[in-house]
Order: sequence, then structure tokens, then C-alpha cells
Amino acid sequence: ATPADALVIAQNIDDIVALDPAQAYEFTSGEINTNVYDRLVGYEAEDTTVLAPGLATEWVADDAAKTITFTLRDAKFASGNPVRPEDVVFSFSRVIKLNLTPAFILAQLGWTPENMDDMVTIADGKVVVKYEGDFSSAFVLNVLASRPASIVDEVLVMEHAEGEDLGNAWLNTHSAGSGPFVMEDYRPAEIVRLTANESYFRGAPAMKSIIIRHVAEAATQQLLLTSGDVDIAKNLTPDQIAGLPADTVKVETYPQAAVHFLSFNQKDEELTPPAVWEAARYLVDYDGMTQSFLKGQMEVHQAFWPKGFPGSYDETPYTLDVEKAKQILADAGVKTPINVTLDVINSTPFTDMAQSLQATFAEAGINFEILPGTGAQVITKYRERTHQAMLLYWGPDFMDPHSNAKAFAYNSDNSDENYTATTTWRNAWAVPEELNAKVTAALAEPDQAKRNEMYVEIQKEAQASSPIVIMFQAALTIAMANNVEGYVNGATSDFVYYRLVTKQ
Amino acid sequence: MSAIRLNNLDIAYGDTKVVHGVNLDIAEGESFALVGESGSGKSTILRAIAGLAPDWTGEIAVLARPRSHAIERAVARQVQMVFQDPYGSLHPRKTIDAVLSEPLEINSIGNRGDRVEAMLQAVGLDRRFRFRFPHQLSGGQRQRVAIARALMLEPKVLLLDEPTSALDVSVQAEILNLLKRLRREQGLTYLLVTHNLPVVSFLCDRLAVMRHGRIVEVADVALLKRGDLAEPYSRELLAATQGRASLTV
Amino acid sequence: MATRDWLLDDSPTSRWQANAGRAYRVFASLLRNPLSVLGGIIILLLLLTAIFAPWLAPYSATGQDLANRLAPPSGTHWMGTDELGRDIFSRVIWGSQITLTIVLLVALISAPLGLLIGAISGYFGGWTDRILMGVTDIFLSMPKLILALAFVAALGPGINNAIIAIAITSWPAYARIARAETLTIRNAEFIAAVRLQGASPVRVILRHVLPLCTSSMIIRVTLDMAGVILTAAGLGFIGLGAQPPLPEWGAMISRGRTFILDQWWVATMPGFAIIVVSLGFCFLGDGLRDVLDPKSEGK
Amino acid sequence: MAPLLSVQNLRVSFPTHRGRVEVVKGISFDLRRERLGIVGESGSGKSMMGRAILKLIRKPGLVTADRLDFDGADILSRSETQMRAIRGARISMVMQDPKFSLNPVMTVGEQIAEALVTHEKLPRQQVDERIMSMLEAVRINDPRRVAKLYPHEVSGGMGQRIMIAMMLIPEPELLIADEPTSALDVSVQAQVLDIIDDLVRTKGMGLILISHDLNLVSRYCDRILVMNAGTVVEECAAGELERASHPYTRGLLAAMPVIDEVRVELPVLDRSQWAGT
Amino acid sequence: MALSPAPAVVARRRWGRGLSALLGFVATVFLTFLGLLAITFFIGRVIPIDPVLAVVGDRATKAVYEAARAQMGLDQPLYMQFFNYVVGVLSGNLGQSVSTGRAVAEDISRFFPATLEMATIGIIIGVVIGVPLGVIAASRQGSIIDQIIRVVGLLGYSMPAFWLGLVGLAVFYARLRWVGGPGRLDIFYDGLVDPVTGLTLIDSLLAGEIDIFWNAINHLILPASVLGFFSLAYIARMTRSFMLDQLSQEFVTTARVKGLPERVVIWRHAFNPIRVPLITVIGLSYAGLLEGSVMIETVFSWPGIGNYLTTALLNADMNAVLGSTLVIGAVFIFINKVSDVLYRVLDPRAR
Ligand SMILES: Nc1ncnc2c1ncn2[C@@H]1O[C@H](COP(=O)(O)OP(=O)(O)OP(=O)(O)O)[C@@H](O)[C@H]1O
Ligand SMILES: Nc1ncnc2c1ncn2[C@@H]1O[C@H](COP(=O)(O)OP(=O)(O)OP(=O)(O)O)[C@@H](O)[C@H]1O
Ligand SMILES: [Mg+2]
Ligand SMILES: [Mg+2]
Repeated sequence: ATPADALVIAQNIDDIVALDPAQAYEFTSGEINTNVYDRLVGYEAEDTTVLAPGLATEWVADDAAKTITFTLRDAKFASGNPVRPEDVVFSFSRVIKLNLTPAFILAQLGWTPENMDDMVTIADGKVVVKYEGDFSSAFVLNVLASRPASIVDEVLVMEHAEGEDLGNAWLNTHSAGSGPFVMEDYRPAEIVRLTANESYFRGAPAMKSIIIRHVAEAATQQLLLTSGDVDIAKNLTPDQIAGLPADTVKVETYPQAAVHFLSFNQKDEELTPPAVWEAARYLVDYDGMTQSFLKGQMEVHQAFWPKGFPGSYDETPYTLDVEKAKQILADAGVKTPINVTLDVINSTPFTDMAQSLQATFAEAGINFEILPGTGAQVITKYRERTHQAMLLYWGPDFMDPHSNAKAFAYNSDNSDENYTATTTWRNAWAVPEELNAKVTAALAEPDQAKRNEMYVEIQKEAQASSPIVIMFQAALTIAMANNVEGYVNGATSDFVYYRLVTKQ
Repeated sequence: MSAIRLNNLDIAYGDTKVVHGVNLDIAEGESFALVGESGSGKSTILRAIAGLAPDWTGEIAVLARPRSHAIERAVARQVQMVFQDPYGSLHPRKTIDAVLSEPLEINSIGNRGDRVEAMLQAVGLDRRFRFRFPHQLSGGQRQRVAIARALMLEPKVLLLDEPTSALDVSVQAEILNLLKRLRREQGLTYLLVTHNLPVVSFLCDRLAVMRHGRIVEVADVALLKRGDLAEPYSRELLAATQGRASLTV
Repeated sequence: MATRDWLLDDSPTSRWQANAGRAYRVFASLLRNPLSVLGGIIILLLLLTAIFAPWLAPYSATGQDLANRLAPPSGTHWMGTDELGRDIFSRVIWGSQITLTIVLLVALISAPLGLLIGAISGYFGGWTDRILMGVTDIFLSMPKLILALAFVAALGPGINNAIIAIAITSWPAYARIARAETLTIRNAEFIAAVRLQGASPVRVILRHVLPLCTSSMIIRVTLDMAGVILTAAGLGFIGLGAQPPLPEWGAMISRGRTFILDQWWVATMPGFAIIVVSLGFCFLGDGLRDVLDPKSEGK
Repeated sequence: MAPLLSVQNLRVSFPTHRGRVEVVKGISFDLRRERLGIVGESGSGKSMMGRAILKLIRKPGLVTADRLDFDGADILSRSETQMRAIRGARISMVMQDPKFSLNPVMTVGEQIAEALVTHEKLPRQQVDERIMSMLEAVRINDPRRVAKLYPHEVSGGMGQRIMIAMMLIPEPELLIADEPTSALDVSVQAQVLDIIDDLVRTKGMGLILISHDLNLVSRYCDRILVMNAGTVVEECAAGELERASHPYTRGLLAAMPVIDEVRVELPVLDRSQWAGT
Repeated sequence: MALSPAPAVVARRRWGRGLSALLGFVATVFLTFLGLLAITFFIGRVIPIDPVLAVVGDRATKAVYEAARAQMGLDQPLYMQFFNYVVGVLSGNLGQSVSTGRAVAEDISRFFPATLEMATIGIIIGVVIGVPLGVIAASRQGSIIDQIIRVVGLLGYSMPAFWLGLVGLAVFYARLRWVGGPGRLDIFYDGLVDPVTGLTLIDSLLAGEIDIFWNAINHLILPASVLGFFSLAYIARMTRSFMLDQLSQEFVTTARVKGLPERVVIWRHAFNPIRVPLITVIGLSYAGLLEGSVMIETVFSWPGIGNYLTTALLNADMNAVLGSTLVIGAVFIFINKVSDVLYRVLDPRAR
């Protein structure tokens, strides 16, 4: 059994590379940052779909001047230092100056190490954020709600800075935020321990400590949960969840923003005919998978922006129809069989998905040879554009449809030199100019409703003809002890909140 | 011409020198015996001549050709050795046929089947033994195979290291007869190590007595038969042998 | 009876009869040991299963039936079905082919390699020995998994590469055994005898030293087979073994481990197959140990 | 006087590919407190007979006998535990090959001490003394040093003498000596055998001396059994060996070369009758 | 008498040989390590995994990627990279792990003791049970006890470790509650004692926390038993095999001739000579356990070196891989040398 004032979680945390918000880019580190840091604005635990005030109590956007002015609240960091505008300036500029992985999110605002001092400034005790580029303030707010925009305690951080690292090394094992929790202990591949921040401005959380134990093996997580030695098990498979005892354990499902897709590398001649792309859409056993091994883990979704978020397109026109696929291929004169390698991450459910795809595609003469590999291995190949077919997923970098539109429907330079971390470039798909143009236009559109419509339009187009076959939207099914209440899990790991958790 | 000439031969195993300044000259066609105390270096001398104990100084000449320290193929066809232990000197996984054909194969000599058969006959082994494995043979039979193997390459000199000491008297007699006959028929030279003086008396022309790594006496077998050895140690050996020989036939 | 007499003839008339006779003797002693007979039967069954898999398997190894997934063992599916609704019994049967390949390839690659390196090292001694044993030590002290992973990663996934990787990681142990044995053999008088006849080192090693090391090697290899099959499973555990949907037993267990608490048959059935086959090899190996040991062959 | 050892139809067999093969085929003899010599060619079953008396034949070997009595009591029916009280203390056996018969990782002294203290609880001091005097008795020059050596550090001849010392130290009533002196210098050989001889005379010990050296046996024994292929072909008093009548024995005798040899060829046994094996 | 060189000469020669033997020893160890590192380093370069990805993740821009690559020194020629690494190692710096973001030395000092603890208990179980089983089996060759021991041993050898581990957890932890669950300690004890040696058992005793000590044992016993069962199987079968060889030796018969009790015959005469090869076998399986078992560590959430190494390798985190390889290699070589020394102590023939 676990103590009443501590929440013990079994979770695979070996993805953590960095915990400094200026560097953190993994699922688990995102989750920890969310519970340790605050941002100016954010999607909060009470309702993760509404942009709510964070450390900023209010803000005034001036789309013409491309500035937003934030008024800070009277809050304290866990260290006891007050949250000052200087801390905001420091936090943003250190992300840009350190220029680590997530920096590109803030850099979209036209921020560079050189111009940083002008872009974020202090005026009358308020923070003035300037941005450059053809986009609306709505987009900017979404960017500022993202993880790298977390506010860190400048005084504390600089006490621990080494050389030019702006406290990066120290922040990777400690926290310096104003959020509901303080990171007390982190041992890689072992444990993360958070303790309550009693001075949190929204009020101290009920749980005095959150203990995240690294448990890589799902079956072990299951045993821990059913034995009552953890309150939450994060990585159970649907089959395990189905077998849990209902009297002690409850199960919650949270729709996720990540989409799962099958893509074809356009460097491969055989895979360039649009008929192949189209046929592929009829060769996925959408229902078979979601009703069996993907049950509760994914639902059918065929456009790049996930359901439940403004701008999503929820139609699912494609179902498994082998005859039709054959017809499409035959009509276009595509010669079968086509033999293709399919790269896939070697863990569940990806290998199962790959095998299902293999079975259905084979019926229409597209033969997959499944090449399972570790995550790093698959990504390496993907970056080099040397794969043929790829089964992978994509989560938005921040909660704005542009994040995915850019990834799935925009590619202005398909050359090998112009490395871009988008799905389009990585599959060597030279997006038609007009689609590129539509993506740029949607980004610039200030009217939120119109903007959403434009994204639906883009998605329809990409759905009809693209070598990227979007199949599913992820869902997270989490099993927890019956007495756990108030656990909030938003659409990405950035929206996991422990502060409302209580245990009866 | 001398078949084997040892000049001031010293042999060592690592740090310890076991043979000290040995001089010997064995004529071609002679049968020469090396007798003496156990551990006095008799086997070691034979091994050095064959090239199996490479740590020596001095001079070894075989059929007037100086011997190098390693095993040489040219020497192989002139000098062969028969070991003491008939159980350890045959490869346990090879038939007699394979054991006897091997030297022919190595030296690319043809007509192997016939030669093997002829040799089996020469050492008095029935053809039935040709495809047996060593463990199917008695000690005496194995020793015959070992002798046959040594003779396959038609060497001139045979080094015999206690070829009968592991065998009982009746088998010993067979081997001794065989050696005697082969020498008569093929004009072989023998260098024979033994501690059995009657054997020396039966098979050899001359003998050397060794003690503590040195040769103490070289004598003619006639002297042995007469009980006329010069050195005290030689006489001691002789006396002990005679004291035991209570049986007369 | 006549054949038996012919085989047991103490005076065989041909090389062929002599060798057949020796083989028969080994075989006959094996038959006298009930456990090695059991081992032999298991291996024979494995062999037959692998050969006749297409006729023995009631279903296809890859045919999915998502509606009927994770069905417990029953009359229609003797060992139940797996996460994609495939018949586990059929997969186990088809998997025997892969297991057999693994076992054969490893035996054919690593044992001869280790044997040769060990024999050369032991026979020549000196610098050759030092260098070869240095290399062996390096490979021995290098975490096995690293080597295997590296090979799989470098050569690409796939069961054959996994097998090569396993083979390459397991030779050092054999080299050490072969060397130790060679050291005891190389001073034997029968080796001195062939050297005296002018045999080259190559000949001595290949024709005289190796045949004596092989029996202990065969024993070791059969004993290690369990380990080899399990190493393949271990590679499967981190996802580098057989490519899906190949019915490799180790991969099947690895995949089934998430179901181990609720759908025990998914992991247990192939696990059972591995245990049975390993036991088969071990029993046979133990039996061979008793009959092939040169000491026991004295008479 | 009842015989010390009474053997009646002793058989030892081993399973082979062609069924059980008897290597000792029904041997019978009675041994008083005397010296019995056993000769015969290699493989005739001499050692096996010796081992059978001590019940040392391991499975799958099989020992049967109509009677195998030691000091009036049956040996075959004894349990292993009961045998332990007999072995060493009352019957002991000098093993044939000292190179393999001594434990390579124990010092010679330890191994001798073990033989003594197993049957007799003695103070340490006394044990040491007994060992030293025993080693001296078998003509070992520097017993204190040798006692501390390991078997691989002693020569074959020393090994044989150590073996004899080890088996004589518990003062057994019956000693089976299997080729005890084959590696010894002729002169040392005589000295060692004289000690054993002495024990037989003064302490009434029984001796079975196994050898293929006819000279040796005829000199040191009272009675001789000649064995061939597992059976006793001839039994005679030692002095009468020269006059042995069995052709096999005569063959053996004739085959020995002599120091003043004049024969061109030694007569050999006609082995055609048993050449098949 | 054979002439022997004057004692002084011998002494000098001995001493000279001792020195050159020592130098040769150091040289071989050094070369072995160098070879080990070179091969591992090379492996790190041929595996098709981009080491930069572990640092920057898959979304980084080209500029970030290039910067990280340069910072990792990957833009230098291979031999320079290797040279720099070796220089670093010689000055005691194993570099930084990219997947944990910490110094490799620090990581290893945390992960290795965990494995060490588990492997040590495991090998103790394996030896304490395996050796007697092997001896008993050999001394009753062919009996029913022998067959049972062999089958049980072989089972341990052929059962997938993770299967055994999971089933063990399900039965002894979840169902029966006899042992602690996954991990090294119950969560409430975690972090209460300062790591001094890194071995929980020792650290807790040093801190005087008996409760924690028992808790640690409670957690250790199951994974160690699974490892132990595995090595037990191997040790028992090797012991049996060695014992059979010895029991057929003449000197064992000699011991029986002396009338020694069977216990003495078996343990003093037959067992003593096999201590040496047995130590080699045990040493090697201990070293194998110290390599860490990814599967056991994963199933038991054990923060051990096997998992660390594997994760590092799968991310091409080469500093971590090289560092762990070095430590594991050192363990192997150390154990090898220790068994050499024991060999010399225990076997008079080798002195
Ligand atoms: N490989 C070796 N290493 C070291 N010393 C050895 C070796 N072989 C023999 N010796 C020693 O060399 C000396 C001579 O040995 P050798 O075998 O030549 O004696 P031998 O006269 O043939 O005796 P025996 O009659 O017992 O066969 C002995 O003291 C022996 O201990
Ligand atoms: N375990 C066994 N299995 C089968 N046959 C055996 C076994 N042990 C010994 N023999 C056979 O028993 C016979 C008698 O052997 P034994 O050792 O008694 O001969 P020996 O008379 O002592 O000969 P030697 O003079 O060579 O010592 C031999 O033919 C031998 O091969
Ligand atoms: Mg000699
Ligand atoms: Mg004998």
C-alpha cells in the first residue's frame, strides 16, 4: 500500500535525456517540466483545452505592432524568490542562446541570440514580447504556452551556472520553478521524486510527494499496481488493462494529440504513383486493429490534426477494401507485386500494427518486409531518407494546427541539403506549391474561426493525395487505484497534471 | 661412416641441465644400447637426436650430416624413433591403416596400400589388424605398429626408447625377435635405451652406461656377457641383475 | 544380426567398415542410456517437425484472425492463439525450422572457428598463442550483448544476422576449451611421432589435433544449444531477433511476456518448446560426454 | 589353521558391446600367512582379481564368487561401511601405477598420514614419527623433505616406494602388491622387497605379489599362481617354477632373455589361440 | 651430481624473469584493454544509429544538430576521436553520457554496484547449492537422484530468465507476498541511506538501518535467486562432469583402499583436485552475471549495468558504452587473474 499523501507511479522513464526546459524534449521530461514550472499562459489542469492565465494574469495583444504585453502575478518561486519580469526575459533568452533542441519552437517568433534583447523587454513592470513573421498573436500565445517557454528562477539558476551554460547542467538534475512541485531527486532509469511546493500560487497540492518509479516492463507494472504498491501504472497494454480487477483498479482513457501514419519515401520510384498512395488508404484494417490490439490505445483518425482540437477534420472516409485498392492499382497501371521494406520501432504496438499492415497489403500485391529497429535506429534512417515505407507517429510540438500542417503539408525545399524535421521532407515528398501556399496563408490568418477552416481544407487535400497515410490518433489508457481522483492527462505529455490529485 | 655422432652434448630442460658433455660414436649397422639409472637422461638424448628436445649445445651428427635443432623432413627419412609407451604413441582415433599410410602421404610416396600390407607382414601383424583402432590391439601389437610406422619411410637409424619395458616377457620376446630380424634384413642401426641388461645382451653389440646425466662407461657386449664391466656403478647394476636371476631354464 | 556382427567385427576389412563400426559402438552405448535416448528422440522429433512443418501445422504460421485473438488453448487451437489471432501451435511447429537453423548455423560457425583458433594457439604457443588468446580475451570480456547487438545493428535485423551475431560471440569460449585440450595433446607421443615423419604443422593440427578436440567440442556445443536458443530469445527481448512475423520461439516468448499474467499460453507454449528442445540437446550432450570421452573408450 | 583368505570360483565381468565379458573366470585359492605370487601376461586379470578381493570393482563391473572369505568372514556380503573397516587396516593393496594412484594435490606425507589415522587415533607427534620411520624403511633418503613433496615432484621410483609405505603403515594382515617395484632400480628393488618379506616373517602378514617378472616372483614367494586370460593355468611352489609343466608357463620362462644370451632367437608363445582379442 | 649455477646467478635470473613477467603482464593487460576499447569504439561507428540523435532528439533543426555534433567531437577524424577518448580515460575521465546527461563514471558508480550486489548473491546461491548438487549427482551417477539433479539443473539452464522472473514475481511477490517487489528497496526506504559503497546491503548496515537492510534482502532475494538458479544449473553440471572425471581416477581407488569414509574420499580426494577448474568456471559465470542481465534487470526494475549498457548502445551513447565495457572488461580480466592466482595456490602442479 502507498501512503495517503504520496502518489506512486510506475512508468517507463528511460527516455529522459534532459530536464532543463531549454533542452528537455522527451515525453517524460515534458511531463515533469509541466509539474515543476509555470508559463505565462497555458492550458491548465482545470481545462486543458482552454488557454488560461499562468504567471501572467492578463495580456494585451497588438497584432499590428506584433507585440503582446503580459502583466505578471505576484507569485514566488519554490526557492522563495519572487517571480520578476527579469526572470521571464532570462528564461526566454536562455532558450534562444543555448539553442538546444526545443529552441526552434521559440525561434519561430523570429527570435535570435542577437535580437533577443529587443524582442523581450520589460516596461512598467510588465513583459513585452515582440515577434516577427506572418502569424497571428493566437499562434504566439500557443508558442508561449509550450514547454521551452517555462519560467525559471534566474537568481537560483545563475548561482549554479558553470561557464557559459546558463545553469543548463544544474537544471538537468534540479528544478528552479514556481510550479506546484519541486524536483527533489532524479536518478536516471530509477526514480523521479517531486515534493509539493507549499507556496504554489494556486494553492499547495494535496499530494506531498509524487514518486515516479522507473518500471520498464509492462507486466511488472501490472503486478505493482494490482499489489497496491503503486497508485498509477502508465504503460500497460490494452490487453493487460482488460484483465485488471475492477474492484481495486480503475481505468481512464485520454485522447492524445499524436497521430500514427504510414508513409512512403518518394525517393523510391515504385512508391511515387499517387495510385499507390490511394490504394494504401484502402489497405489498412482500421477497424480490425482498433477493435483488437489497439483497443483503447488508438482510434481511427485520418487527418493530421487530432480530433478534439480546434481545426481538426474528423471525417474517416477510408476503410479496408482490398478489391477497391486492387482496382485503383490496376486502373493506374501499377505493376504488382511491389516489394517494400517497412521500418518500424521494435516495440508494441508498432510491430503488431506492422504485421497487420503486412497481411492486408499483401492481398493487393504490396509486400512489406518488416524491419524492426530501435527508436534511434529508425529515426537515423528516417533522417537520412533511406527507408522505403515507414510506420511512425507524430506529436505536435505545441498545440497549434500549424505545428502539424508544417509537418504534413508543407515542404518548400525538398533538396537533400535542406534537412528539415518534417514528415514531408523526410519522405522526400515535394509538396505541391499551392498546398505550401495554403499552409503559409493559414498561419498568417488572424481570424481564429477562418483559420481553423483553412486547416480543415488543407487536411482534406492532404488526405486525398499524399504519400503519408494517417491512420490513427493515439489515446492513452491509464490504470490507477480506485482511490485516486483528480489525475489530469491532456493531449500530450506536456499536459499531465498531478496537482489536483487526491486519494481517499 | 658413423651413423650417430654426439660430440660434447649438453641438454637442458629450461634451467636444469640434464645431460652433460656426452660423446658417442655409433657405427652404421651397429646396435648400441644405452643403459643406466632412471632419470639419468637416456630418453633425453634420444629425443635430442630426433629433434624433440631442442635445447641442446654441442654437436649431433646423423649419418655424417650435422643435425639442426628442429625437426627436419630430410632427417625424417633417415632417423625414426619408437617410444616407450605403446599406449600413448598411437593416435586413439586412427586406424592402423591410417597410421601407417600417413608417413607415405606426407612424403608423397605412392602405392600406399601395398606398402602398408607389406609392412604389416614384415612386423608380423595379420592383415586383419589393418583397419582396427589402437584400443582393439594388445600392447605388443601396438608396439609392432609403432615399429612399423617408424619403418615406413625406410630409415637407416632407429631410436628405440625402452620399446619393451611396458610389455610382459612373452610379448617382449616377440618384439626383440622382430627387431633382431629387421636389423638383419635391412641393415638398420639401433640406438636402444633400456634398463634390462639381458635385453642388451640379446640385441646389442655395444653399450654405454649412464649415471647423473653422464656416460660412465662404454663397453662391448662381450664384456657384459662375461660380467666384466669396469666401472663400479656398471658392476652394481650387473650384480643386482644376476642376483635376481635365480631361474635357469 | 549379420549387420551387427559386421559392424562389431574386431578385424574390419575396410576403412569404411572400421569407421562404421566405431560409429555403431558409440551409437549403441548411447542407446543404453535412457536419458540420451530421450534426448535423441527429442532432437529427431525436432528434425521431423522442421521437415514436415507444412503438413503438420494445422494453420498457417502468419494467418491473422484478429477477431479470435488471445484465445485460450482449445480443441481448435491446441496451444491457443496469440495477439494477432494466429494459431500458436502452428507457429511453434513452423518455428522449429528457425530453431534448427539457429542451432545448425551456430554449431557450424562458432564451433569450428573456436576450435581452429584454439588449436592453433595451443599448438604453436609463444607469440601466436599470446596474440590469439589476447584477441580471444578481448572478445570474451566484451559484453556478449554488445557484440551481438552491434552485429545485428550493423548487418541489419533479421534472424540470419542474429544467428551470425550469436555465432561470433560464442567462439571465444570454444577457443579456450580447444586450446586447453590442445595443450594436453600437443606433447603426446603420437604427435611427436607424426612430427618426426615430417608432417607440417597444418597437417598436425588438422589431421591429428582437431579430431581429438572435436568430441569434447560436440559435447560442449550440444550443451550450449539451450543457451544459444535463449540468446536468440534475448535478442528478441530487445527487439533485435527474428523479424516479424517469423515464428521464432524466442521472439514469441518476448512478445508474449506482456500477456504472461492473463494469457499465460502465449509466452509459455513457445517457452515450453524451447525447454523441451534444450533438454533434448542437453541429454544428448550428456550421453555423448559419456561415450565420446576417449577415456571411456579404452576398451 | 584356517586360511587367511579363501577364494572360491571368483569371477569378474564387464559389459561390452558383445555382452558381458569375464576378465576373471573362476579363480580359486587359499592363502595362509604366506607369500603368494601371481604371474601372467598383461591383461590376464591379475589386477582385477586383487581389486575384487577388496570389493573395489565399480559398477558396471560385476564380482561373483562361491566363496570369498577373509579371516573366516564373507566379504561379498559386507556393506560398504563394513568394508571400510577392513580396507587399509586389515587388507591393503599397493596400486599398480603410482603416477596415477597418488592424489596430485595432497602432499605425500598427508596421504600416508591419512592411511594411518583413519584406523588408529594417534597423537600428531607419533603419527609423524611413524611416517618418518616408514619412509626410511622403504629406503627414502630424506624423509622429512619428501613427506612435504607433491606426487608430481617425486620420481616414478620414489612414487612406488611411497605407495608401499602408505599401504604398510596401518600394518595390514594381508597385503596385495600389484607390480610394486617395476620402476625401481634393481638394487633398490631388492631392498624394498626384503622389508615386505620381513613383515611376512615376523608379523605373520599374508602377501599376494602380482608381477610379470618371473624371476622376482620365484625369489620372493612361497607359492605361485600362473594366470592366463582370467584363469589359473598352473599353481606351484616357488622353487618348482623352473620345473613348471604347463606349456604356457614354460613358454613364459623360455621367452626371457638372459644376461649371457647366446640364442639367436627367443622362443615365443604360440598365441594363435587367443590372438583374436 | 648435476652441476647447478651458483645461487646468486639463479637469483638474479629469477628476479629478471619476475620483472619481465610483470612487464609482460602489464603490457598484455594494457593491450587487451586497448583492443577492447578499439573494437567497442569501432562498433559504435558501424552501427547505423546516429549518436547525435540521443542528444538532440528527432525534431532538432539542422543548426542545433550540427552544433551538437561538433560539440561531441564527431566531426573529427575517427582516429582523433579514439585518441582523445583514450587520453581521457588515461586521465581518469570516462566522458559524459548523453542519454543520462551525467558523467559516465558517476552513472557506473550507481549502476554497477546494483548489478554487483545482485550477481554476488546470485553466484553465492549458485555455488552453495550448485556445487554440492553436482558432487552428489556425480557420486551417485546413474541413480534417480542424479537424474533429478540433472533435469532440474537443465531446466534452470533452458528456461528464459525473464519468464522465470515474471512468474517468480507473480507468485512470490504478488500472490504470496513473501518477497519484496521490483526495485532495490521499498519506495519509502528509497533514498534514506547515503550511498557509500552503492551496495544497499552494506550501506544500510553502515548507517545502522537494520530495517532497510532486511528490506534490501527482501528485494534482492528473488532476482538473485533467478540468476542463482541459472548459474546453479551451469555450475552443478560442470561440477558433476569434473567429479566424474576424478572419480574414475586411480587415486580415488587408492583412497578407498585406505579405508577412508566415503565422505572423505569424495570431498578430500575427488573434490579437492577439481577446485581449480571449478573456480575458473565459477569465475567466468560470475563475470557473466556481472555483465548484467538486461532481461532480469528489466523485469525487476533493477537499475543495473546491463540495462544501462543496452540503453546506451541502442542510443549510440558511446561514452557510456565504452565506459561500461571497460568496467566489465576489467572485471573479467580481474577475475581471470584471480583464478590464475588461486590456481597456483590450490594446485601444486601449477606452482
Ligand atoms: N619435460 C621435462 N622438463 C623438465 N625436466 C625433464 C623433462 N623431461 C625429463 N626431465 C628430467 O630430465 C632428466 C632426464 O630424464 P630422462 O627422461 O631422459 O631420463 P631417462 O634416463 O630416460 O630415465 P627413465 O629410465 O626413467 O626413462 C630427469 O631428471 C627428468 O626429471
Ligand atoms: N572397466 C572395464 N571394462 C571392461 N574391461 C575391463 C575393464 N577394466 C579392465 N578390463 C579388462 O580386464 C582385463 C584384465 O585387466 P587387469 O588390469 O586385471 O590385467 P593385468 O593382468 O593386471 O595386466 P597388467 O599386467 O597389464 O597390469 C583386461 O583385458 C582389461 O582390458
Ligand atoms: Mg626414459
Ligand atoms: Mg595390472
